[in-house]
Amino acid sequence: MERFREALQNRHEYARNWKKRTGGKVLGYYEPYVPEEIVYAAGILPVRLLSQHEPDDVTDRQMYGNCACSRDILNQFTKGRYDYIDGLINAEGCQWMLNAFQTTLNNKPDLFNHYIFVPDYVDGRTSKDVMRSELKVFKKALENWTGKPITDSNLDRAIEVYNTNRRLMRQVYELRRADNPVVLGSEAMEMVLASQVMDKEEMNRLLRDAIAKLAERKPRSDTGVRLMLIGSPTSDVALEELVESLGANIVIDELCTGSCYFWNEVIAQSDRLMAISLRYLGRPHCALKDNNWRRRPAHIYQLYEDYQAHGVIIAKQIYCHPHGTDNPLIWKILRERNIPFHYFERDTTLPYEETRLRMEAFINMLKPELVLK
Amino acid sequence: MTQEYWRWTESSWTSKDIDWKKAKTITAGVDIGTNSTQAAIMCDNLLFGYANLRTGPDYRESAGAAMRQALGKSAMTLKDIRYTVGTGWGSRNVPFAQKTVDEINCHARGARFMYGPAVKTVVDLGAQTCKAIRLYAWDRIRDFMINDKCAVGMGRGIEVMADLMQVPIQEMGERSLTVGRDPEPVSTTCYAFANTEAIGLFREGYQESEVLAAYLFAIAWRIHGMVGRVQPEKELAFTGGLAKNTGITKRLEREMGMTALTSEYDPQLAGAIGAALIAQKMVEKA
Amino acid sequence: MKKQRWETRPLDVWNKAKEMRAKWQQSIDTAATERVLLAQGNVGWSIGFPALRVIEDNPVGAMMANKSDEFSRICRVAGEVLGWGREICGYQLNCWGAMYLGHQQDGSKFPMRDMVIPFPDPCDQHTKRGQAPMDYSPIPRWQENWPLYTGPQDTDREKAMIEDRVYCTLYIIEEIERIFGQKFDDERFIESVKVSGGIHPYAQDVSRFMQHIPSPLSQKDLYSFYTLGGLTKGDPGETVAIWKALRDEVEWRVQNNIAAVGNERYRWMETHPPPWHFLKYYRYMEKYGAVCIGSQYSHLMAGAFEIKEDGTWGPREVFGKFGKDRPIKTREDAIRAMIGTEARGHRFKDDEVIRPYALNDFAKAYKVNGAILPLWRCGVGCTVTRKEQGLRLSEMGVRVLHYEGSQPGDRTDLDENRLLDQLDVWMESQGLRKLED
Amino acid sequence: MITAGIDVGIESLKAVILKDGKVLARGTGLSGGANRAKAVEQVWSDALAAAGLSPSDVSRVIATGQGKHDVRFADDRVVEPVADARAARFLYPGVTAVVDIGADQVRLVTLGKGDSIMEVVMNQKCAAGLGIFLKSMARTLGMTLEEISRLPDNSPGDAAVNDGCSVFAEMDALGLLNRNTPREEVARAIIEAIVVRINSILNEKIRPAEAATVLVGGVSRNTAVVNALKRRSGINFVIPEQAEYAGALGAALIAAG
Repeated sequence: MERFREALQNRHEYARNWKKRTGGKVLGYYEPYVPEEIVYAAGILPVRLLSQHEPDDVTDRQMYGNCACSRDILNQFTKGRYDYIDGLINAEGCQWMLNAFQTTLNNKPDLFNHYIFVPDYVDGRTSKDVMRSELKVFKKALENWTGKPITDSNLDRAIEVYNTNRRLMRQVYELRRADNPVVLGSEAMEMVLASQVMDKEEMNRLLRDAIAKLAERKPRSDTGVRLMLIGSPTSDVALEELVESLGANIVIDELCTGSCYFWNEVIAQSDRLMAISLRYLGRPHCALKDNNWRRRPAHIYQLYEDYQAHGVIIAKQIYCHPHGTDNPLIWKILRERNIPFHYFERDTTLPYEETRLRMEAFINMLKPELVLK
Repeated sequence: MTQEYWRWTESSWTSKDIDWKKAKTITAGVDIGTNSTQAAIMCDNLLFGYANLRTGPDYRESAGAAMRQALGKSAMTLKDIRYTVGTGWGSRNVPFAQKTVDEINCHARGARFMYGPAVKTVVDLGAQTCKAIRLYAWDRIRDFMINDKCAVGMGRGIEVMADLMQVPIQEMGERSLTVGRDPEPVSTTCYAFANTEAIGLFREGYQESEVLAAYLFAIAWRIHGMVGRVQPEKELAFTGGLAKNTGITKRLEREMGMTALTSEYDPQLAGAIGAALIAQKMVEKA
Repeated sequence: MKKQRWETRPLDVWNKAKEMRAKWQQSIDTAATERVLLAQGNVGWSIGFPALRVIEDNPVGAMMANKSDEFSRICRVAGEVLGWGREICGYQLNCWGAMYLGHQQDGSKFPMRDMVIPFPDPCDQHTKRGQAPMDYSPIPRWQENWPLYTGPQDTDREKAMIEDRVYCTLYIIEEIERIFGQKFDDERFIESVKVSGGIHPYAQDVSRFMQHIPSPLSQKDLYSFYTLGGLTKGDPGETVAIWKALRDEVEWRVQNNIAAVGNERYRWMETHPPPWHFLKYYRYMEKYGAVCIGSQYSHLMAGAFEIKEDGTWGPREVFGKFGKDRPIKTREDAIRAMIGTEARGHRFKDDEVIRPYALNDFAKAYKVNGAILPLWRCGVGCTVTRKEQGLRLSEMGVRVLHYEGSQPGDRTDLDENRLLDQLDVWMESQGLRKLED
Repeated sequence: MITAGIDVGIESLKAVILKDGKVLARGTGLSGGANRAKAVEQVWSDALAAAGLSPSDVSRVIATGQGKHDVRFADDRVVEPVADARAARFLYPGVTAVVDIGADQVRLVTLGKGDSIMEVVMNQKCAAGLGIFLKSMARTLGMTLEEISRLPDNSPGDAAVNDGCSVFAEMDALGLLNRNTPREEVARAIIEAIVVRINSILNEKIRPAEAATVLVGGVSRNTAVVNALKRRSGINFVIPEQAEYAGALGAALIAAG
């Protein structure tokens, strides 16, 4: 477990070492719709750009009103934390991230960069075709950049590695359905986050023996209140650890940086690019792409049922408009189904005392007998 | 030094008629807020003494001071208190407490004690956070909301405003109510915005009362939006320091279309009293 | 105050424009009683359906903000209690707040939408827009794709995107026919596309005329016209006619040096909408003899412009070759043609969204001395890259002022007196004092 | 010729009476909310008394500051940055930029050739009220502003607080108190948060190499804040005597023509 935490906390060092070790290139990406398989097939390490909590006195120059994530990513670039990144990819998602992408490029114009258009009409009849053509363009761009072609066997291997990773993560999450899970919410979340900044093959090795070790582990005597976490992407497990310290456990999440990242696999077909585009269009929608058929509420409810949660925490980044816009529907659905939830906003820092107050109260609300315990 | 307009009056009281030696169980609750600290001592669910002081930089010290004042001149000592519960922002800094409980629970119970068991909606108007609590008919919390991030610190904002306006904080509410019709509120997002925007209104030739009205209406409106999220129902009770500011409560009542219950207790005590009541339950349980 | 340098006089066509906007507003309110479908959104082909009217929430929200601070405030909270935070676009908060309340400001019933066809748009909040009515009452929704990409131009890519949009649109039209059993009238649609193609030349002329010193129009005037044929749809013939009339009058004003601001001595530009409840800051700037020559946003109907090799300010051809120039016979041709023109609109928008240099050409072409770039906390599309653009403008010697607010339709965070102070500071620090007070 | 400048801030009033570039007298007081006009008159008569003058002796009075409209008897009004710039040029002819940190606003004025102003940058709303914030936190910590000013400048350890805005910072700072962090430590964390906000404004325009930056305004009196700001921004500010009177001084100089 510690190894995942290490990789996550020292992700910059990890990537630098990876470069030294393999002499390969590193691409940073902003959005969960970036087809990592293609990047990986080109022998490049795709790294998800995550925010951290460093005082930010540089981004006001170029940004206004951005969410803390996009802001801090630019902050880190400006301060050279990401000096090992050789290029940037953005697949159309949230506009703040598009902004971070563009603004970073204005500072560092010589970085390789590519923008992938992802249909807003995700379920549209013609969307998969335009997505595929975008992937084709992207593939070509990568080939021109690295100077070597991406063969079908490259793609097959990459797809295999990624599917394996997804399967393993599903295994970990499956453990959390137990009445007393052997794996804590914070640990599981660290695994997902780590797998977004690590080389997937190495990650899979680590995951395999982590899962083996988990099999021997004794579950906590009492999991306490089972919580579900939904809302804006996160880059750390502060919240998970907080609720665990209060005698509760987050058993399932519906975050772009969490379960949604690995939930569905690429279904193989001879047209690899089509297979990949279908995978990404078919992934659990992020709040922004959940446009016409509204899959999110159903997905959230199913997870809630499957993992027998007692209540839902909605943690939204300030100025995260996709989730802000989705709130009324999510609230409506949860209320209709009589699912208790607590909504709150987070920012660069997660104000410990205030959040503790909220979580304590919410947990006690879900399990009043705890008050007199 | 000039007058300290922001300073609100601290208070304490100890019962003379209750013979605490006869009491079966004596319990206490301490509520350390970011701005004020309350202690409440109860003998068999009767309020024996309380104190309401400004929180100092050392929370432990504040808790002790509040407790000392609540004990007052009575011969009671900490040893006589069977069980103490700490709550509030600094709940973990009550050295003599056996247990800490979250504010929401304490305020809910306190409110039902102070305003009667009919209370369905509790709005706690604190210095740092505002909370809306919705109760079932029986003692269980149905839903609660705490203000958005950008709305923190309204109470402290009002202290700052008292300074800038040079209006004693206790008089603010009354003075603001002297206007005929409320002007549009100033920025309802953040108290820092609201303060400067309100002061700026003088440029438009606003009177003091109008500026105060625009400012307090903004805060009331802000809270109104938050309270709406828990689907408030009668009976309504206001607790916390700002509950003493009629400029806010009257407007909030108007917007919510409800009249709040009244109580002979100091609304700031809700948390501490609730904590003491929980302490009582703990004793009974043992 | 001292004598004006140039003559000023109100626009003659202004009343006509007002009348047309009123008529449009009327047509929305009466849609239900006339047994006409009402769609949330804004698509050029809606006219093909005999009994379908489209409306975006932008104009509704803007109008509400402009009409009543109190009512829009109440509407915003109506949305807030259901879960919306304050970072949501004020247009939506106003418009859908009224939906939640069930009535409009005058107490009349809120016109519920029958379907949602969001105008594909770079702004995220637009993209997710129209979900409120769909979440509130079950109605179908079709989100057209909004193709956008950065980096070098790539014709293959653009072709694929256009094809996608064409088939998307065809598909949606079929779906509407299927679900609502309303026949799509190809002749009517094709005709309207041919006609409304005619708006652009006039609109482009109007834009060009505003390069003249003194400027014949100011931003305030533009705002009376720029939605005609776009957000506010009327009879195509009538719309083209008024644009022609406007064009002719403005040409005449230029020839006779009729000015928007009599003492014009300072020209400034904007980006994106103003605070609709506080338009008086234009008047305040006029006290300094400063005229606002508009923004790319208010020059919307002219489409995208660029500075040509010969230094003239001319329309930019983007996406055009994929449809605009071929003869319009079938529904598909018409859609291609429409997208050809629309896409240029998109193109300028995507410029504004992702290209920090977007404003520099505009500034050069209109000889502006300064630019006021509002920072809207709650409208991502209204704010994103605004600061970058400010930096680029000051690099070319244009003085930049940023002021802050929630969103054009939301007065919450706009400190009006602070804004006026900022304007004073901005002007006086450039050595200009008020000419009148 | 005798002239005067009056600076009406959101929190405090400043008056300067000037004779041929020599300051005859200064006056100050609280801004007084609704009674600002009265407060101005009080400060004005104090200053006159201190200079032993009667109003008629003063040939020109110019008002500045957010409440400049409340100086009924002013002959003219100028905006704050213009006054600041004038004062800074008077005190340090070679100056290239002025930073004014007051109770409510942070203002950066970059100076061009002659007496032109290149650019004025005001704090964003989320960075408003830093001076007020410092004061109210001092109150919470039970420290005087002097005590805070005397804090040694070693950057805080893990006691980092949110840089989003002073209100968020306040919340984090109060959290520190809850963990029994010594109040000096908390104060430093607060100062750091303030300095981050200020620096993000300076960052936009000043290159530390251009050393000739003058720092004025109430907060410039707070050594601890200034040291922290110097460290973070790398700018070596010059701070004039009576820096909080800069606005009023500038106005008086402009009045003298």
